[in-house]
Amino acid sequence: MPFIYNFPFFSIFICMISGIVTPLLKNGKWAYRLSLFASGAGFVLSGILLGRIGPNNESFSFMMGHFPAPWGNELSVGPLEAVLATTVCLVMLMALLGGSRDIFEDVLPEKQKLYFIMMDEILAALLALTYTNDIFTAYVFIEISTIAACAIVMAKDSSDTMVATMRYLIMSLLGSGLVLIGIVLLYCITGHLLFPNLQLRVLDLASTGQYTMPLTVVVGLIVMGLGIKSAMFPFHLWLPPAHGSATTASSSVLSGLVVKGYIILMIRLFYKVFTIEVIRELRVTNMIFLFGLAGMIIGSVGAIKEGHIKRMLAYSSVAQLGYVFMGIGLGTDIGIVAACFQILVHACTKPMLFSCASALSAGRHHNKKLHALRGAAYENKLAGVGFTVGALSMIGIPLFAGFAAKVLFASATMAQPVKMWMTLLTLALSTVLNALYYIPAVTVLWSRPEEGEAGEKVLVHPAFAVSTVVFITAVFFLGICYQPVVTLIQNGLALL
Amino acid sequence: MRLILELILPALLIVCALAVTFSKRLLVSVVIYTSFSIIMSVIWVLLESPDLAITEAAVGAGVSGLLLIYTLKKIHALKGTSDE
Amino acid sequence: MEHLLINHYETAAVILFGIGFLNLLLQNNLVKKVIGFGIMDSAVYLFLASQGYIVGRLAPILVGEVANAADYINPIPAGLVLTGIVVSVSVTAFSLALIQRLYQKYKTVNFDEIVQLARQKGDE
Amino acid sequence: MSKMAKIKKEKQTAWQRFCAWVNGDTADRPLMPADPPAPRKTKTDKNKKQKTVSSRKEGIELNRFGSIYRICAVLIGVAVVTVLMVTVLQLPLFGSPDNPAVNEVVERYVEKGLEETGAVNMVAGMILDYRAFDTFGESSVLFLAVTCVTMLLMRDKNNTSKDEDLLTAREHVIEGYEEDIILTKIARLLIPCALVYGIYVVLNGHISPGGGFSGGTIMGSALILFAVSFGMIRMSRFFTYATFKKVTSCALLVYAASKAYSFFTGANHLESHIPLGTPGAILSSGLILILDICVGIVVACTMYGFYALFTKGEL
Repeated sequence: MPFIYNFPFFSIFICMISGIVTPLLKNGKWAYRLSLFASGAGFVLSGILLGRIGPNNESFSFMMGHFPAPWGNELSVGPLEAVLATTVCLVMLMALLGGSRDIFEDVLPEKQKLYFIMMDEILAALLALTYTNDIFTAYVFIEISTIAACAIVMAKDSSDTMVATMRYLIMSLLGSGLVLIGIVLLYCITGHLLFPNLQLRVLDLASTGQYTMPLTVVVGLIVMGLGIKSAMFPFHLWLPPAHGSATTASSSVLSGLVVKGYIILMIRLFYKVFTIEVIRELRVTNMIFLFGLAGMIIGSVGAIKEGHIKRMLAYSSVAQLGYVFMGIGLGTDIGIVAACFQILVHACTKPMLFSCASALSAGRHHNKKLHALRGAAYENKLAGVGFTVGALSMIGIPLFAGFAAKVLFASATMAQPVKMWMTLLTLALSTVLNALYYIPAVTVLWSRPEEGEAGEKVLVHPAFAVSTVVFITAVFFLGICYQPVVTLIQNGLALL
Repeated sequence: MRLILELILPALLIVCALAVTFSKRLLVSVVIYTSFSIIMSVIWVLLESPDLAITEAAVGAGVSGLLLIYTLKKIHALKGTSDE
Repeated sequence: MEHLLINHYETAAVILFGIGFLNLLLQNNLVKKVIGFGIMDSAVYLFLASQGYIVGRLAPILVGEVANAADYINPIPAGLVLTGIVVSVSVTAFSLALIQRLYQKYKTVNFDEIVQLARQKGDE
Repeated sequence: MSKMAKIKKEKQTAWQRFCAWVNGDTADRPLMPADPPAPRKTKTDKNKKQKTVSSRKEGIELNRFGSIYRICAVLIGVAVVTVLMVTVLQLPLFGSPDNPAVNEVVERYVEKGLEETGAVNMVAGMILDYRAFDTFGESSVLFLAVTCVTMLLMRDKNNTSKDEDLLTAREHVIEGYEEDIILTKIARLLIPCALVYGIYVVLNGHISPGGGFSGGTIMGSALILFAVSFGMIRMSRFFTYATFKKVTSCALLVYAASKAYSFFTGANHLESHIPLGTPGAILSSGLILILDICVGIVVACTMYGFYALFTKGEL
């Protein structure tokens, strides 16, 4: 076995071990450096892995221990997992850099170390959710990311973050309860926990018609549970307060990565356990499709009503997640490719928007109301440019990443006439709605401030500059040369 | 004997759960919840899982109950006891 | 009906799951919400463990030299439940700590009241 | 309260009082009638008034949303329960040996478990060797939980007011002088027993029921008993936040390192060079004993940490 195959395991363990070591460090600064190191190391390792298995189109499974598939834990790695893991690590690194100043301001000095433990563990959990080949391991890491996500929301320790955390915690617990009972039922009817064996048994059950009803229930429960945790439309109400009130880096990580972790797991379960044909036969995809469409509209409407810039961005996340669910709901390979691409796009855009928004408000005494930010872009030009690029990408202007995602969605629907009309109409409507709140926000930021309104010039923090430049590059990269990425995702999906 | 236990204990669990839901005092809920855990640990013995029985007795009836009671103390819900 | 009686542990587990689920959703009192979560999780574990039980077989601790798979019950559910119990006690501790902090701020553990008070504070 | 009612209340039998106590009606009367408690005005009263003053329109809006939410929640709950009930009808019968869960996996765990892991207790062998990655995740969950509780409850300027600081200082002084004689005598008797039993359960985790988690909880409760009966000050002579951090992190590090070693050797098909020992002996079953000890230490510290943070907000 080539040594390079150990890299996924290394990247997970580096993150977990840096979380464990962090309490022994001297202060928050060191913990911050260790977190940067962990996510950077994860990025380098996954990047090398991607460079190796992407072009060769390889996939492999990695035994966690001395025992092969039905007995021991396993990781499974292919091009799709490698792409996602690389993005996750990169976004984590950049979110930490972009939000570093706010972390040290918002979190009390003696608790900063603890905050970085949570960040490390979240990264470990996300990587584990992307790589794992075992359904119960997935559950354990879902719980890790739940607890750590709640912790990074409440780290700011103001009164509204506490209430938001409680709401988030309750909904997450409901979600994990449903996922857990789904997993238990699945175990009861199949007797396996590893994906490949589960798939064999599920196909067996589907072909003999035995346990059809329990199987449907299992799929429903798992989709509902993961849907609650990733803010699928009727269960999205917890998201805006939680993402809108947390500190910058937390908001970036939560809406850029954590909600995506569960969706990635859902896609992998659909392919590696239930197989997409069975899912289509059970008509689960149609439900997801409708919820996705509703989420696109409802999220945008919520954002239009919102005057608080971070909560506006959070509502926009609900809408963008709606796109992802719509793609999954199409139930075809090409739809899911579009959904994966949208995950990448959103993961690169939303953290940038969040960090730019709070950098803009830094000159206005951290007032995050939109009307208080008139002309703030002139005080911190880089943040203004970053916000504008992000907003244009979210609306879907050509050359920006969001446009490529929309094109993919539109072309994915061509095969299904009924879904095509619904998708195209909703896409158009949601583009208009997106423009309705992003364009005014950008105009406000770039209009000349009135007398007495202007804040002081803000020094651009080098870490923030690096992260914004990287994010802008990523947005243009995904918007212009998206073809290789899409091919990579397609190959990866075929190998799942 | 065993059959009777196997039928009574799950029924008791449900009774406990309902009592927790509908009792008005938090202290009562917590005490009933602890007894819920004890019944659970007897059920684990019946189901031939001694590992779980030990863990449930130590965690469900011990530590969880303790944490709940201390929370009640902190939120001043221990009315009518000398602890308030 | 008979099936439900034979599978009485599973039936009880489903009812308990429902009670816990509704408690978690409907109770205003946060402490009771947490207890409801505990009940819900225990119900899932009961379900899992009762599916692993086989009449007349021993607990999965070896007796004698040679192990025969037909003598022992399924050890997997027990292992999974053990992991699950740890997870739920961790979550319980975390949520109770959060409740204490909320009480410090708002002097109540009723979630509706807390939401309302927080909204008033936000408006000011 | 009218006079009649008062007389009536005094005439209640013990049984009625007990019923009322169970129902929770008797917030102001204890189970054993003692001196009547003085009427007090707590902060909650004030708060209730404040609540009624809150703006009416918002209340109505919240109520409407609340009732819709309630109906939806009940519907979802009932639907989930019904669906699960119907599912139970189709599941294999309780206790039958031809359950689909009994397959080649179980067979290997039971028949080869002793040979491959060296553990007599198959559950321990399964969670600490065959499926060890899960269990590592589980210990991390515990570590995360205690970190979160520290984040929330450890005293800092956000969660402590001056009064509370004074109150804690006073409690410390009282603790130093007063020792409950019954408690301390019994604690002296119980703590060593509990500790020894906890250590026994941990060390025998691979031979008999129990293991790191349950044994650790028992040891943790011994520590808690010590803190309850002798006070936190005496506890802090040998157990402070610094020790807590060091012990937990080191135990978890040993855990992670040994697991990483076994994963690495396993995946790369290298030999692991860890002797399994004689089955049934304490020093057997390779890494499982070490892992059990690490988990035991982590859990004991965590449980004590929960207690200390919940009561005093410090370790």
